[in-house]
Amino acid sequence: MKLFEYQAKEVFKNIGISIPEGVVITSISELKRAAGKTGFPLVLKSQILMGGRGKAGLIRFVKDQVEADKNCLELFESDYNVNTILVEEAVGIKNEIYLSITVDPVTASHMIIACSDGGVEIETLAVEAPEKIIREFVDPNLGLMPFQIKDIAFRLGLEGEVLKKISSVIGKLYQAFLKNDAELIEINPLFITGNDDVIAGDGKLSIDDNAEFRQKTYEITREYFDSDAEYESALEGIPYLQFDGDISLMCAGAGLTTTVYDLINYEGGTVANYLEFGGPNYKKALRAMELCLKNDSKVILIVTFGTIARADVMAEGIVDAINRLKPDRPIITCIRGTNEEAASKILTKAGLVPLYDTEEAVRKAVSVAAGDEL
Amino acid sequence: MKLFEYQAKEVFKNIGISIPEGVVITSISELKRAAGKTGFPLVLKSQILMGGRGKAGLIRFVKDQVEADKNCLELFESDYNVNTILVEEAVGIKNEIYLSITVDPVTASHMIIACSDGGVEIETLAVEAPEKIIREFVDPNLGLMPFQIKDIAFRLGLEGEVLKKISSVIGKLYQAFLKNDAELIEINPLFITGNDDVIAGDGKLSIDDNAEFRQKTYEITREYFDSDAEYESALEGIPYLQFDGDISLMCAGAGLTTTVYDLINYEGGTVANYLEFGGPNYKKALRAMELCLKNDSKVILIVTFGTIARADVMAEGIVDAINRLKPDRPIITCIRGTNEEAASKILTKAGLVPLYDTEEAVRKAVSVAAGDEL
Amino acid sequence: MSIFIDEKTRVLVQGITGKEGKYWTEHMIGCGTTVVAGVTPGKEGQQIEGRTVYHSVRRALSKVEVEASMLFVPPMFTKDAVFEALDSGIKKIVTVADGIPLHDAIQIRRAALSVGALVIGGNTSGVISPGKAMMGFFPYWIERVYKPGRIGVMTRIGSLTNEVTAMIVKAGFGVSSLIGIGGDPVPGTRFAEMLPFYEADDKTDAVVIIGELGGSMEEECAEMKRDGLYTKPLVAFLGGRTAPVGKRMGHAGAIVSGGKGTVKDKIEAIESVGGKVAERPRFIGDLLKEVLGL
Amino acid sequence: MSIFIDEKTRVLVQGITGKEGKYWTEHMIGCGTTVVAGVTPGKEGQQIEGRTVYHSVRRALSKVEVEASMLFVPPMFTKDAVFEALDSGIKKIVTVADGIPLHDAIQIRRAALSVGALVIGGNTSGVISPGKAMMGFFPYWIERVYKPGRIGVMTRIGSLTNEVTAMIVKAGFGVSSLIGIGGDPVPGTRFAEMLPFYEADDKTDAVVIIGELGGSMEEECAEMKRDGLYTKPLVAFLGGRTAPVGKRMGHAGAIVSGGKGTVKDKIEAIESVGGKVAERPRFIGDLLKEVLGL
Repeated sequence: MKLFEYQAKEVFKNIGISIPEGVVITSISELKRAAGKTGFPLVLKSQILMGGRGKAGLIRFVKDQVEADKNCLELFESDYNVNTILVEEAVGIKNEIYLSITVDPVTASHMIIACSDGGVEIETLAVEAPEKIIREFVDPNLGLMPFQIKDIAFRLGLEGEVLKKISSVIGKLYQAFLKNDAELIEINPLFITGNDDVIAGDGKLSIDDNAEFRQKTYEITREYFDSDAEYESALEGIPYLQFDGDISLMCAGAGLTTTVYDLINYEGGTVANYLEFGGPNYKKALRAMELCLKNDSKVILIVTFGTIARADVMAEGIVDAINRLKPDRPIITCIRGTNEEAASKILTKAGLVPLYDTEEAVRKAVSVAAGDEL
Repeated sequence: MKLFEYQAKEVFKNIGISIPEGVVITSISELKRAAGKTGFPLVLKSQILMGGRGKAGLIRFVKDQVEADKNCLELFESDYNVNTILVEEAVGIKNEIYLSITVDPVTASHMIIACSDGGVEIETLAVEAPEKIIREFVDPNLGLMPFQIKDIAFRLGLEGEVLKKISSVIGKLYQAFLKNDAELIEINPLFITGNDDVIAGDGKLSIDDNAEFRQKTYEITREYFDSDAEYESALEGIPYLQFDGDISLMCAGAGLTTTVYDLINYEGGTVANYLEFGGPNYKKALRAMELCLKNDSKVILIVTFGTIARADVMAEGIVDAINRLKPDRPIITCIRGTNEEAASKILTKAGLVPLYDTEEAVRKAVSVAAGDEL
Repeated sequence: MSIFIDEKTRVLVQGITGKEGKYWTEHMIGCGTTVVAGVTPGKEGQQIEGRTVYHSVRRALSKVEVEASMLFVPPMFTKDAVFEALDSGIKKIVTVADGIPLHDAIQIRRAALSVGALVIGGNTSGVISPGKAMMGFFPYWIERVYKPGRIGVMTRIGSLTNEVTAMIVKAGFGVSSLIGIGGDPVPGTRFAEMLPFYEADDKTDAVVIIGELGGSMEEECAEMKRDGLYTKPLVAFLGGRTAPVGKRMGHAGAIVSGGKGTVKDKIEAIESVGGKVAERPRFIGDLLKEVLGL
Repeated sequence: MSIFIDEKTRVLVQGITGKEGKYWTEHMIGCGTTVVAGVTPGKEGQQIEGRTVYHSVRRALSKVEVEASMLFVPPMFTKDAVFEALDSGIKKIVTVADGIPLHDAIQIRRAALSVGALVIGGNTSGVISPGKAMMGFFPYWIERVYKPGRIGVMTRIGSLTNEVTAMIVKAGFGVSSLIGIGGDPVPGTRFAEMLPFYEADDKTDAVVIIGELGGSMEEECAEMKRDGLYTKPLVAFLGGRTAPVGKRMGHAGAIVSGGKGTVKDKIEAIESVGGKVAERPRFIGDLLKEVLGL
């Protein structure tokens, strides 16, 4: 689960990493009080999960109340689904550092990444100045050792008070990484102020969903998602991505769904939604079809090739869903795997024409979406 | 630093290991109130660090207030320097387990020791029933894994609720072992009650002195020591053991002091005190001699063979101490090592007759203690 | 010779008394696997499919010889179960658990590396040497998918495995050994680490890898080939060629990050060392014929 | 050949700018040791005894070749410094720190074992090959103690080392290589682990170990001899024969626990494999003559 900036900063603050004075607001009526706390100039930071907020104009520096009101309104009314704004003091910056921690699957290490060119996205840095990127690998059984922290700090070219403070931030960020079962924790930029104070200018924290059982759980709200459908399916636990094409995918298994997505694109078709009802969800055909029907898609394409996700159970679920939901668009099935013969009978009996070859099913869906008959 | 039973139990309680209802008292006037909390029957447990308290009659089970008063008084007035008594409820016991954690220097592991015959000292068990002793080695970098806990519990022959509860105790005891930088943490016996409750019947916790900087510090009080002299020298940071022979040792280096101790015994002499003023204490000749002079010893034997502990500095300190303290007994020196020539001159100038062979010095000390002339 | 497992490999099943454990133990035996015992704490003495259940791996190993362990253990207990198997010196471990915490997975792989063990998974269907033995849950009874043969298969993607393997069989080939590396971001063992076994296997003529966007496992295979550590033909099918950047489409491991791990990168890496990449599952057969000179 | 260090061994000094570091670096150089650089975080660019100081071990090793590292680092930072040296692949480390926390010491030894490094100490004077080189703080200038020769010495007890070595020299022998294992309960390296080096050393005719009550290091040496892994003569001096049981006389390592580790046990173990134990330091010379047939 990806946290919003303000949530990540709360984690930073709790572990002793300085953050700018800031107030979270969800309506313009709260702005004045917030500004009273931060003073002017201040920064209005839209709390959405999309990257590149600066470029998209979703972060605004304002000098006074008039500017603040105007910009705040613009942000709340933008197309980006901005429901929350972090109102922050504008920090006087001397320097910016990039700092993050993630895992390295190859060496089975925690990996700290640092760069003296903060404020730039790491993807950009990786392309433009790979030699400036510092990587430090940490044995998860030993944890981050002080000598490694010092080495990172020296490689960043730091010294004196700033070296000490950033060393402390690195240590604390690592603690936060562990404590939160983080996939990624990032401070970019980490500000160094004129007074050599070290303050987290931004914050990213992505918590491993698999570790939810031992982590603080954040309530899943609409704000985390780009669309209502994605929000709704997340509540259901069904992986779902919204697109705006013609074909609703209702497939079992992430890899197979991705491949069907590819094949549709190869055939010149367009995808309305990616929906994966495999694994623990294979009995949720009804709910899956409901989600697909919310789209303006022209056809629903069902592809599975399951083992535990039994073909006959899925076929029954699909037939049941059709009976209940009476879908207004054609349905193409390509159901294989354990008990595929039984599945075939169930589908045929229900009046469907089951297919058994993925590509054939894809071609059919693309042609139907283009207006051909089923 | 070895903790008293009641302190160890406080640690257990804080980490969630059950302990009997108990009250610590330091005078008989507190007994009635304590008994009000525990009820009768109760146990009076003398809080001293010596092992074998049961055999020495320092733990008393009493049925009523009359018995309690009588026994409590006896304990406070015993020869064992009992200043504190733990008044505890008497727990109804079905079974007793031995459980401890220490380190294994050979494999560089934490070592959990368990035995289904609790209540017996592990040294006795090791001799009498070594096959019953369960040892589990823990990689300090990985920590104690659940499967290891389960395995210990199964090897103890446990099942059901008791298995779960003791597993939990093992896990918590390991946490306490780590958190307290323990050299040894022990619950012996660990009670299993008629209701299958699991309660620490006794507690030992020895905290690594070298880790004091990162540990809660317990105030050093007289109660931790067998004698005033040992207490006083501990406050000074000078290793000291009280004996009751004729020769005060004032040597530098633990191993050398121990060897001088052996040599005195070989020669038929007796040691008044073991005192080691080497290492960081090598400039503390004055204080060391003061401590030696508190004994009824007949001679002070000074043996050193130092490197960093410079012979000349020690010689100067000794001469200074003699001038100030004007000792009433002969002093024999065998000072060697870095700058030994200078040391020799300093001692000779002060009227001493420096020796250079340890055995010769020991023989001299023994003969002087026996009444011969210096 | 087979990779990882054959009909003689003595397999322990951890978590044998659970619903999944029971069900798939039966199928593993049905497939030819030599299951010798099971483990479930607290269930010692029970019998599952005629195999004795023990409290712990150590207790099982004090009674029977074991070469490999199959874990049907929930994700949150998987780390402990893997370490328990490693503790007893078992060097081949398969875990099908879907949902192992990332930080556990890192420690599992670290431990496997440090003792030279192969931990396959999690989030995998396991391993199968068709016609001989299986650890995990493969629908080996679907003959048009799991036909024995001379093509080695490695996959990151459970749901695509049946699809692609069916195409290999349809083209007239069969499978020698199939290793499901698993779809997690940090699998216990990586493609490249299995390649030397296929290289040495006289029953394998070529290897097909089933990969997808994200990570660097396919690139590592290309490196092995470039360095001459793997010399047999290499064919790949890769999902997610047209996947939108930055979206997490399915597996947590399948996300392009830091500009790395696009399918385009992977194709270039594989083709640059003479490997072939099939645009569609259907093309796998033709590519195999091409590289094998058939 | 010498054990651990000779005049060609390239030595790094961690903590070189501290008072002790400076002082003993000078003496190490004076003794013949090839000190090539120093490390103190934040002091890069300084010169100590003509050697350049670096911020970190990695930075030093990017400039100079290093074979061994000498640590003059306070006990509470020793674990970090040892791990820093190990991280750079240094396989010989000496730490003189007195007061390393027990739980740190366990991790230090564990790390050393896992990469096959020799960490000598803490709580030791270090190692010396008289006449060639020294790491630590030995008063090599006292010739009646540190005379070169053909007797290997290993010691757990700093303060007794001068005493016993003087007796070896007095008897007409000299020292080939002396390793101060250190007096802590968990030293980084144990006696028995050094014996194979003495066994292989053509400059060593016999080994003297200086031990004391507590622990099992002397018994482990006896085992090595029994198992034929060490075949040269073995002579021991052991302190604490008459020490009262249960009292901690000096070193934390020197306490009899669980009925094990008495000097009596140790003597029996050593003598049972043909080793000799000197009751007094003075007897060492005669025993050496006896075992060497002189």
